[in-house]
Amino acid sequence: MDKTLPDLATAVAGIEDGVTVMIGGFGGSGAPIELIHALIDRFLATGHPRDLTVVNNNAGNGHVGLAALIETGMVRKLICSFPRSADPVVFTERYLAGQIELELVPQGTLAERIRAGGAGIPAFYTPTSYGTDLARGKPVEVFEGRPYVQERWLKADYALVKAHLGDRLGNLTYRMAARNFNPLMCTAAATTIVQVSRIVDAGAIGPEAVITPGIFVQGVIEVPNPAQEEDLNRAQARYPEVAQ
Amino acid sequence: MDKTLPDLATAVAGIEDGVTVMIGGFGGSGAPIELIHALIDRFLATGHPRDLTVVNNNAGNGHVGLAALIETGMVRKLICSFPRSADPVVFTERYLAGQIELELVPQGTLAERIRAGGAGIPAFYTPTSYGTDLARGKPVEVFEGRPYVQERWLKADYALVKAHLGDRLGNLTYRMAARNFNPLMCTAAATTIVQVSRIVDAGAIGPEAVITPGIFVQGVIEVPNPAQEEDLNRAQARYPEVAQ
Amino acid sequence: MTAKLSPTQIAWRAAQDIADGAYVNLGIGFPEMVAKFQPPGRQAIFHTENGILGFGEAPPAGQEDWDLINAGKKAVTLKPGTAFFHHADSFAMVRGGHLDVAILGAYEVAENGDLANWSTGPKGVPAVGGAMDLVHGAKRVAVITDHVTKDGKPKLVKHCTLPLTGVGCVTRVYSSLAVIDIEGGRFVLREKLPSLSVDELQSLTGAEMLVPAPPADLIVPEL
Amino acid sequence: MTAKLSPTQIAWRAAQDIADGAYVNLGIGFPEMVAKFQPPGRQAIFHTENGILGFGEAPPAGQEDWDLINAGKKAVTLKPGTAFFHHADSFAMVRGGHLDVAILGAYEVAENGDLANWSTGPKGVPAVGGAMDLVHGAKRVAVITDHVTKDGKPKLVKHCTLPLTGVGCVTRVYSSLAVIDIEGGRFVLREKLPSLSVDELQSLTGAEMLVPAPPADLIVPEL
Repeated sequence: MDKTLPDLATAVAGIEDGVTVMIGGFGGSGAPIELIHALIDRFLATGHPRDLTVVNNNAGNGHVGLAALIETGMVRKLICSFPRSADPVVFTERYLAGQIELELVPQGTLAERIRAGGAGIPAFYTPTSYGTDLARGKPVEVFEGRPYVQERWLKADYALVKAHLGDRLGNLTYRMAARNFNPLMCTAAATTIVQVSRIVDAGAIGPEAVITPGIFVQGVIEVPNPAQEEDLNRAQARYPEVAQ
Repeated sequence: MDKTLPDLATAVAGIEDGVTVMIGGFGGSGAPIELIHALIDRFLATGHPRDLTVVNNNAGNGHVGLAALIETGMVRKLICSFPRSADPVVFTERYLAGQIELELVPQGTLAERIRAGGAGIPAFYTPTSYGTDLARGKPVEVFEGRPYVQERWLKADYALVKAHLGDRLGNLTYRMAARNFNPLMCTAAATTIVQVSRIVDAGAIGPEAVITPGIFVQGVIEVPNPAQEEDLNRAQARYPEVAQ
Repeated sequence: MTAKLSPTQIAWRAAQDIADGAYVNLGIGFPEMVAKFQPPGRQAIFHTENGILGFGEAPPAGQEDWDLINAGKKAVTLKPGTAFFHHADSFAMVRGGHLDVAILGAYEVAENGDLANWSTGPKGVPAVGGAMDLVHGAKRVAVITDHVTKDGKPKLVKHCTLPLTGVGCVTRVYSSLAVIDIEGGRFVLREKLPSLSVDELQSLTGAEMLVPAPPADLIVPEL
Repeated sequence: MTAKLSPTQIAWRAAQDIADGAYVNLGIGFPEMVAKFQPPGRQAIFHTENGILGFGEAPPAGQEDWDLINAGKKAVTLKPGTAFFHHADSFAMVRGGHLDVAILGAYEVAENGDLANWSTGPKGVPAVGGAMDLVHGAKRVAVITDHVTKDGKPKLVKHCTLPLTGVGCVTRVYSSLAVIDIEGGRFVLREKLPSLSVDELQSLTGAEMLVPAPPADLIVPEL
């Protein structure tokens, strides 16, 4: 068994119109920029995929990565906790123009809903959001005298994830706080595609050092020296390079 | 801040009659034998603690560790998934004589209930046990056409845990599959006491290698060369050494 | 008594259906033998409830490490690519539908896929372990079992009489006499020992078997 | 306009109540300043939602590692004992009650402890982040805020008018004029600027303050 993929185009080739795609990262840390840009390339070449529902903690920054994905018009709906950033202009304009739907979810609830999706737990109760606008329409139950909101699992057709090392079985490590949502999203998608800085032999990642076991990963693509969103934005990069 | 404890007696000194104690391990792997034996020592010297509710995957093996704790009569109730072992005579006799209460929980549900206790989730839904005797009396809800059983969190007053390395802030690593329930129990107890093979300086465990972050740990005690239940049982050991 | 497959031979047959790269959980005891019989060129990745993925065979006697055991508390070994994780992550793999196959033993299997394999009734000490999680988690839940009990009673039944492990969860039974699928709430015969007629097999089975096509011969090497 | 504490001074005051070894989450923006003012001999351990415990101060400009950031997306540094974990484990720490203190900003705080700090109404793009989790997770939820809005309206109110972040969650407010506890659904004055009378403070506060004992002087260094 070998889960390595030959190139970025192949990695994102299966993503169809209308599917739900989880995209890892918190701001720029752990954001799979190259996979996102490969998806944009495919859209620019073929017109697909479109009408995507994207799950990410944020809504992109500047004109690269997730922001660029939104800017191309591929994203119908965004599920996130914090659609603000240093430069949120792309999402903000689309949202205020009614061109993109937003499901706002508290950050811990977003994380737990994704974990629940991966762990086969269709619903759970949390104190978070009780009594607020974000709990509207959700069942409430009292446990031990305290009210809790019922939240549902979140699953996806695809997850696009950035990790640090990956082996051919799909075992992964992450770099520092670039871990964030990535291991959770690996578990919650039917197909998880991971870009890693380096593909290593099975066994090169010690069994205690594995953060995402390979069972949660369907494809691994090596992207040495991946771009960091913060660096791209400081350089005022746009993707694709010629403005549309 | 320094969470290291001076000796085993101090480590278990706060455990009072009637409390719930989670004890880590799966069979002998990851079982905190020395902490358990220290608790037995205290009971033999003082008559306390007694009437304990113990949470463990199993019910002990032979006449050491958890089996010895049960044999002394300190345990009122056991919450576990699999009270069988190579030599389960202690629990079996007590149970069949009606001297110990048993709450049988499917293993994955036990793990998830403990995680929920640590994560502030009072209840969740699982397909596990639906339509079986172990779901009796529990609420059932249908999600996406499939029935699920509502399970409640499990929390404890104390967790007794075995880890491999620990630093003075309580950051922990585990040895191979001795990890099992230990990291979960750390999160679900008001007071978590951990025996480690070696206490190391803060920073000696790399930030990516930490499995249990120190926030979940209240006390760390160094027990070099900890006993392994399987070895004790092959040597037909009993604790305390003179049979009662 | 009719000729029948040994437990080892049943395990061999079950192993033939496991694809290369499949993620597999084998129940403790008899099902563990399935791991020995992977066809050449295929390598499954084995999961054990206590937090290991991709472990290897048992070590030689005397070389056990008791921190490296499977759910049956038997010593296993490391292989390149082994991963450790805690029990909640382990059952996230199970419950979350990430395993391709779980192979379990059975006291009884009903024609609707109900399984009873954890309790023989109110006597003794009950123990469930991970079985109830596995039957609702893996994409495919198969059973390996003698076709009848020691007393000659069918283990494939109309309705289970023993406490259930799971409802409607089993999709294939590898028995000592046959390979039987469960589809649409019915037993469907796929393979049987050549020495046994369909009628003979039916007489040892507690619910009607559908036979939509002539069953293949169940042929297993001497082991 | 009455003399008042600067944001930095409010942060200093809040820092004085953090015990040695406490696990603390500081909201993004203004509350992040609290970390700078730990009293000598005390060392809190800071948590950030994106999966770091025990991180250090900001690095010098130009030495940022953008994989090592806090919830406000600002670069931080490693310290001995730092740990990384994923977002679900991070919020298990929050929701599970493992943090000793969370310190957040506020648009409004009501006398029953309700907090509004995430939305100024239907205009613009709403964003909530981790605030709704933090207010129901930490053992102690404190707010640091100007006592009044830029327009001079009370931020400590009878009932919040803006969308709530959480119900009955705040237990202490460090304002630019006073330190006020919330107990039994009422504001209780503990400290105030010496230059301000209780009546003057009450006139700037949107609900009645209880004054069970003479308030201590709120004295903060020049910063």
